Amino acid sequence: MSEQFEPKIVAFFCNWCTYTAADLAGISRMKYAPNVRVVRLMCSGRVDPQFILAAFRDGADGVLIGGCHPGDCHYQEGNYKALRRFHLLKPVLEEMNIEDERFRLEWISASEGDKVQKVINEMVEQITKLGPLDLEPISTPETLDEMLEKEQEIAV
Amino acid sequence: MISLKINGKPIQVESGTTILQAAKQLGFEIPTLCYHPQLEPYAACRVCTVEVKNEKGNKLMTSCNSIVEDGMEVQTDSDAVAQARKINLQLLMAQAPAAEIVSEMAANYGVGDTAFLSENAEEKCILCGLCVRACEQVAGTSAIGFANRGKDRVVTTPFDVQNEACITCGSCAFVCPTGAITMDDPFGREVIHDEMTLGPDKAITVPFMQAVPNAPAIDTEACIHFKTDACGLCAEVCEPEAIDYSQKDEIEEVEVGTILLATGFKTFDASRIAKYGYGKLPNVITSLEFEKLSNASGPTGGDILMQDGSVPKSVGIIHCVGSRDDNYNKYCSKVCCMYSLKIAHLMAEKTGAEVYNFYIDMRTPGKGYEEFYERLLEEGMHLIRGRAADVSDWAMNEDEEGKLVIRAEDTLVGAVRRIPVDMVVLAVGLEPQPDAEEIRRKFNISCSSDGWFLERHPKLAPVSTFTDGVFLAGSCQGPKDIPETVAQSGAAVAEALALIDRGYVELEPNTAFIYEEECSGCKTCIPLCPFSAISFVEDKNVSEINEALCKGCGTCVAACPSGAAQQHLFTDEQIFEEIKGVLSYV
Amino acid sequence: MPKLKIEDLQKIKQRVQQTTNLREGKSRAKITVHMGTCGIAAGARDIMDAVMEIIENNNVDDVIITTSGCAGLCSQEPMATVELPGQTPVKYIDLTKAKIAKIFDGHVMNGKIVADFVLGVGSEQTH
Amino acid sequence: MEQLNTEPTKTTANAQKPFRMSVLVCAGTGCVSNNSFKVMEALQDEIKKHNLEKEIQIVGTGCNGFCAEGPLLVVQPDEIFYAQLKVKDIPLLVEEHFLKGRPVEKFMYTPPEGEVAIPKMSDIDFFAHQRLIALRNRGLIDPEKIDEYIGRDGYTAIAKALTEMSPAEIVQEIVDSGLRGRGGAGFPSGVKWQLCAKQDSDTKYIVCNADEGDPGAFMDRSIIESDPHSVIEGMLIGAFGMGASEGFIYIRNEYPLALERLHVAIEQAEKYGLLGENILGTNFSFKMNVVRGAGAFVCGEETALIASIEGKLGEPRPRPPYPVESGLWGKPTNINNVETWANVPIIIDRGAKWFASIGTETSKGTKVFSLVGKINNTGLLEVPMGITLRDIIYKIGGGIPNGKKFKAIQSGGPSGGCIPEDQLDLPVDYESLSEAGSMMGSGGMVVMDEDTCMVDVARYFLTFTRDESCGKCAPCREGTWQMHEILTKITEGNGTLNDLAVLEALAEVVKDTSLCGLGQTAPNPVITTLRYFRDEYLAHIEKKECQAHVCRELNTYIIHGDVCKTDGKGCGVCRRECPDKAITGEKGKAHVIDQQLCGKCGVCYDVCNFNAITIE
Repeated sequence: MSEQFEPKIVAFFCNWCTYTAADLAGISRMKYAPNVRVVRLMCSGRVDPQFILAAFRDGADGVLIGGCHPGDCHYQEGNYKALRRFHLLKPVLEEMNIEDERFRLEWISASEGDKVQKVINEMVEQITKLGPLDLEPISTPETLDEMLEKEQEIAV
Repeated sequence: MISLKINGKPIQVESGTTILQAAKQLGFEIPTLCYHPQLEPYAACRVCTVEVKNEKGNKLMTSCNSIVEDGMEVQTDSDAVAQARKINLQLLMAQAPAAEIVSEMAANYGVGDTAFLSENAEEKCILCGLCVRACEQVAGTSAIGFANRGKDRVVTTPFDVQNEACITCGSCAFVCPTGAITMDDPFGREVIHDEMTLGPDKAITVPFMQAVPNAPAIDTEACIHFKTDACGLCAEVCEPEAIDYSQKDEIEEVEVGTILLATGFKTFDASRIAKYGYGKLPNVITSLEFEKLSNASGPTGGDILMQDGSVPKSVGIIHCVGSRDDNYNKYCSKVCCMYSLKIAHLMAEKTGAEVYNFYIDMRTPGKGYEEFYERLLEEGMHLIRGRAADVSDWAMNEDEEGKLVIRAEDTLVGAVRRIPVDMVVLAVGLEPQPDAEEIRRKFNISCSSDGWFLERHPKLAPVSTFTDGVFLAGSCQGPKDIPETVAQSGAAVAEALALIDRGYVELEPNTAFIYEEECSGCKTCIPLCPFSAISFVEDKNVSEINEALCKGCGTCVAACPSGAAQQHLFTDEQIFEEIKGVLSYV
Repeated sequence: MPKLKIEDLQKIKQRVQQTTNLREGKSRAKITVHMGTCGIAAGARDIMDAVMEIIENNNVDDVIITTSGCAGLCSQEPMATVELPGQTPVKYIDLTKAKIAKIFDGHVMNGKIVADFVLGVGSEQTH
Repeated sequence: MEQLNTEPTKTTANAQKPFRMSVLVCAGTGCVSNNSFKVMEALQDEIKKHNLEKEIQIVGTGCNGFCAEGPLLVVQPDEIFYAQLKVKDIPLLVEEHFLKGRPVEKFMYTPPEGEVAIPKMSDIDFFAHQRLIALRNRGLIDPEKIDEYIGRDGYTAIAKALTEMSPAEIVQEIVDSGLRGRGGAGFPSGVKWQLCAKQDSDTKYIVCNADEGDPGAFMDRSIIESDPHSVIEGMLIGAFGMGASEGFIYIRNEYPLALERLHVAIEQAEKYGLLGENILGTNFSFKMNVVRGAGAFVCGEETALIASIEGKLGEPRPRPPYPVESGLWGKPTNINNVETWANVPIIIDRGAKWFASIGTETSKGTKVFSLVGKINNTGLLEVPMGITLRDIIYKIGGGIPNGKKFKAIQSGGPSGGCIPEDQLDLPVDYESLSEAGSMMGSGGMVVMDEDTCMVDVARYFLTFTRDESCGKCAPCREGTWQMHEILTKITEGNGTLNDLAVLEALAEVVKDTSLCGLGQTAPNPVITTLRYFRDEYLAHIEKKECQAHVCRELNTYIIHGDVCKTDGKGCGVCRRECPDKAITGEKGKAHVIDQQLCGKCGVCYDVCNFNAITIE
């Protein structure tokens, strides 16, 4: 790698709090690392675990979810669901030895522009240290018949 | 009906009426001292004695308690009555020389000074028993009573010890004709109706002249009836019988389309800054209390008076109390400078006192504000640029004796100055209401870091909030003065009317929906929806989303195992593609 | 204690009648036993007890017994005078328990003077 | 209190053997304070010594009346009256009279001027002119034995009332009797009973006013001490007549002996079923309570008494409503004095016509008086209404001691007036006494002789009413105090004619505008002394002189040199005793008083036994 390693981070920001905070950071001319690519969703509850896996699969070095503080959610409980899914997903990622720092969930309210800046810079710095995420190439997905054949060999 | 003659004039009255009441109906004035229409007659002072002729012959009787009888002939001013009244008044004057009401009453009976010996020149109490009866019959607590006999008779509490039964309602002080009972509370308990506190002076008041609705209301905290179930005088005297003690606060549920939050602000609690001495030093008041003083319908009728009732000769006004201060509120409360100038002007105009303003930056941001400031400078107002350090009553030399001394560093002169003044007005800043947090959660809107309600967008939607249909107006959204508040209120109302007038509600474009054929009826999504927009169709054994209720958060979509549930504008495919897209560039 | 009926009042009055009469001086007869020193020596004391006993036995409540000094005739002691209201007192002499009993029911109860024990009738002149 | 047996007893073994002699010893408070209890003990011992205890009965009765001669006893049936007995006299008395039947002349009563002792009680002047109705049982029964009261026809009146008379008849009987309140005002009791009977209320109360606050009055005390049951029976009759079911006896706490005997009487009456549930087997029930007064004179006034029983501050309240309409706890309450109640049983027994035959046209029956002051026969007497004051003082009272001249008699306690010599032929009844400016009052009569200063008497009574005023209404609270100050000024010689005018005006106003009886009658002593003894006031003011030499500041003490030198031989006793060292002189020589130094304390006058010192 000729120049310095630049990690790619996918961030899922909820429209009402974290996305607005990011906007506020922008308005307030706060500098934070460009590595983050933001996907706006209506609520952190919309973040499907598959999106996280898809992001890592498609080359993301880190994933960040940003939601409203508990109790602040525009839809009342969306962030609580996100928190549950986050804790359920963590062990799965560890199975795939994806380091802990690469996947974070942060509560950022609309006025915490500075927090967006802090979290992003911190995450980028940590992941840069960790280096790129190299997942072994997964074999192409077996067709149904190949799976059945394998089953028989074991059974015999 | 009973018929009798008073001073020769015939009159017919109900049976059971007293001679005093009958005389009053005829307009004959009979002096009384121990009588009060709301209390049982006690007939102790004997000043209301009249001469009554009936079949038993002439007799002197007290009119306050004697019931009229048929054929009675009453003389309210015969010479026997006059003589009796003169001697009795002289006796009372001898007993209580300091009771002006007695000497005045004696004067208009041609009695100069008393022919009798008096022992204690300061004595005011004439033992009329009004206070004892008021305490028993009105306040219902009987905390005080008579003790001892003859000349040693006194009004006191049992064993002369402070009586816990006393609820400091002040009825005794209120009804005492000679001012022998005053209302100070040596035990530091809250005195409900102390004259000089700026609290309400009665349990039933119109809060202030311009109150809407402009009708008296009962303050159940202060009203004796709610404490001891006694009194009830207001109901007694209210002719239209409009008073109903059983009314309770009612909670009404109102279905509305839009809500406009205008919950206003609270002034900064000046006692939090100990060194300004608010609540400890006399004559240190907040700007709001100054407003009450200068208000014509306030306790002092508009005169600016100090606690001892005299007019201040010099006044210090301290700006930014609790604002632009790292220990309290960082923000500037925007309005204090202008109202402090108004106070300074009013103070100078009403009392002619020397006025000193302690400011950091004189902020006169409105139309005509700067010109007003210029005018005040010409009127000779003293301006000291420097935040006031403290206010104390510690005098370093004679002319500071008995005064409040404001210590401040005058940054223009570059020296610390000590200004002795009679009265200090603290220009307290504005703060969100203490219950802002609770209101915010109830209406599902968010707050800025310093607690003011957060508008949807500072420029694009300043009067609406993240929740559709909830709008903001006034200083609950941030400190502002009256012109700005009025303007903003107009805007907020316009927004609300626009929504109402439209007649329809724009739904969120990004609501969720379910592909019936994909849905396996596993019902995972149903409990997830806080707005209960998802219902289960029994016969089709599938879930269904009511688009009008769905707010479009997408939580159900993320949870749907079979991907049957999707969200307009945020379908899974779209997001997967978006993820690929964001990762495609370097 | 049984609650009184109206008739009981009368019974109680009966019972204390003797004391009341004694105190009010109301009586049917008055017996005076002469108890001078010689009288006592001659046995006036026993006569007094005898009379008391007779009164008790006959349940008589309106006869008064008093004592008085020596009547002067020591030789005839013990002596007693019986006096009915409105009649002259009669002196009896040389009394014994039996004699006094006879005198009691003869003179006191039936108003007949028992002649054979009588000394004289009337009382001495006092100054 | 031995077990009371009610069954008629034949002469069973333990039965009470009939006594032959009753020794009735006066055990009223007066004599008790003269240790008559010790006299009784001595009697008991002596009788035991001569083992006469089975024949002779020692009885402690209530007040016999002749207090001046206490401790005293009456021997019945011979009716011999012994007076001023000492414990050491008893052995001789018992042996001589009780044993040997020879009355002892030495201990008998000899009237002041007379020399010859009077053995028989009924021959003594003090008793002869009296007529006992309210005091019918005094000295004849042991107050602590109900049987003796029944023995003298006790409780026959209530029996008659309960069985033969209707309540209305009872009330009518009292009306016809003309009985008037003995408490002082003389309100016709019958009318009061009718008013109370008329009220229809399920609860009514009967009250006996035994507060008797007048100083020098002890009629009610003696009645309760000698014959408590007469009061109880009177109240029972009243209660039945008026339809009351509960009664209160409000008695002064300062009467311990009367209180104790009252409790004993009530207990015995309750045991006999004469109090409590269905009395004498009828369906009439009556509960009796005793309430002790806390010593306030004002609580003798009806409404103050009611307030006191209710536990409130003893202060009167305006009338109407009168207590018969709304008294104790708002219920109809009939209040009568002890003596009034004591008269009731005998009126029912003997009938109204008999009672109305006694006394004058408007004041029926008798009145008990306590005769005190400068009088020989101090004591308690009951006389028919209409008797003249002169008879009371001279015939019954035995005249003025030490040959002094009569000056005035004060009737009606502190609220009464002083009546001079020339009014003595006044018949004693309600109307004539009030015309004379005094009042019947409860019956206290204080006799004053020439050594009494009338201004000082007025001042003394004002001190009393001033301290006893409840302080509620201004004229009485302040008026009595101011009148007392003026009178003190006069007695100290600083009075002016203006003071006198102010005093008179004030007295009239206090009398006319005070709320209750206390204030209305407090000025009476001043008004009557001014009316009859105005010259004494003027002497005090103008000549700065007090004829009776009572007001010390006005006295000048002078030593007559010759008498001091010759008789007293200049003994110098006065010189030593004089606190102001105002007397100079050597032994054997005449002494002189320096008028400037003399503090007018009067010690020298008292100590000089050669009466060399006189008061000008």
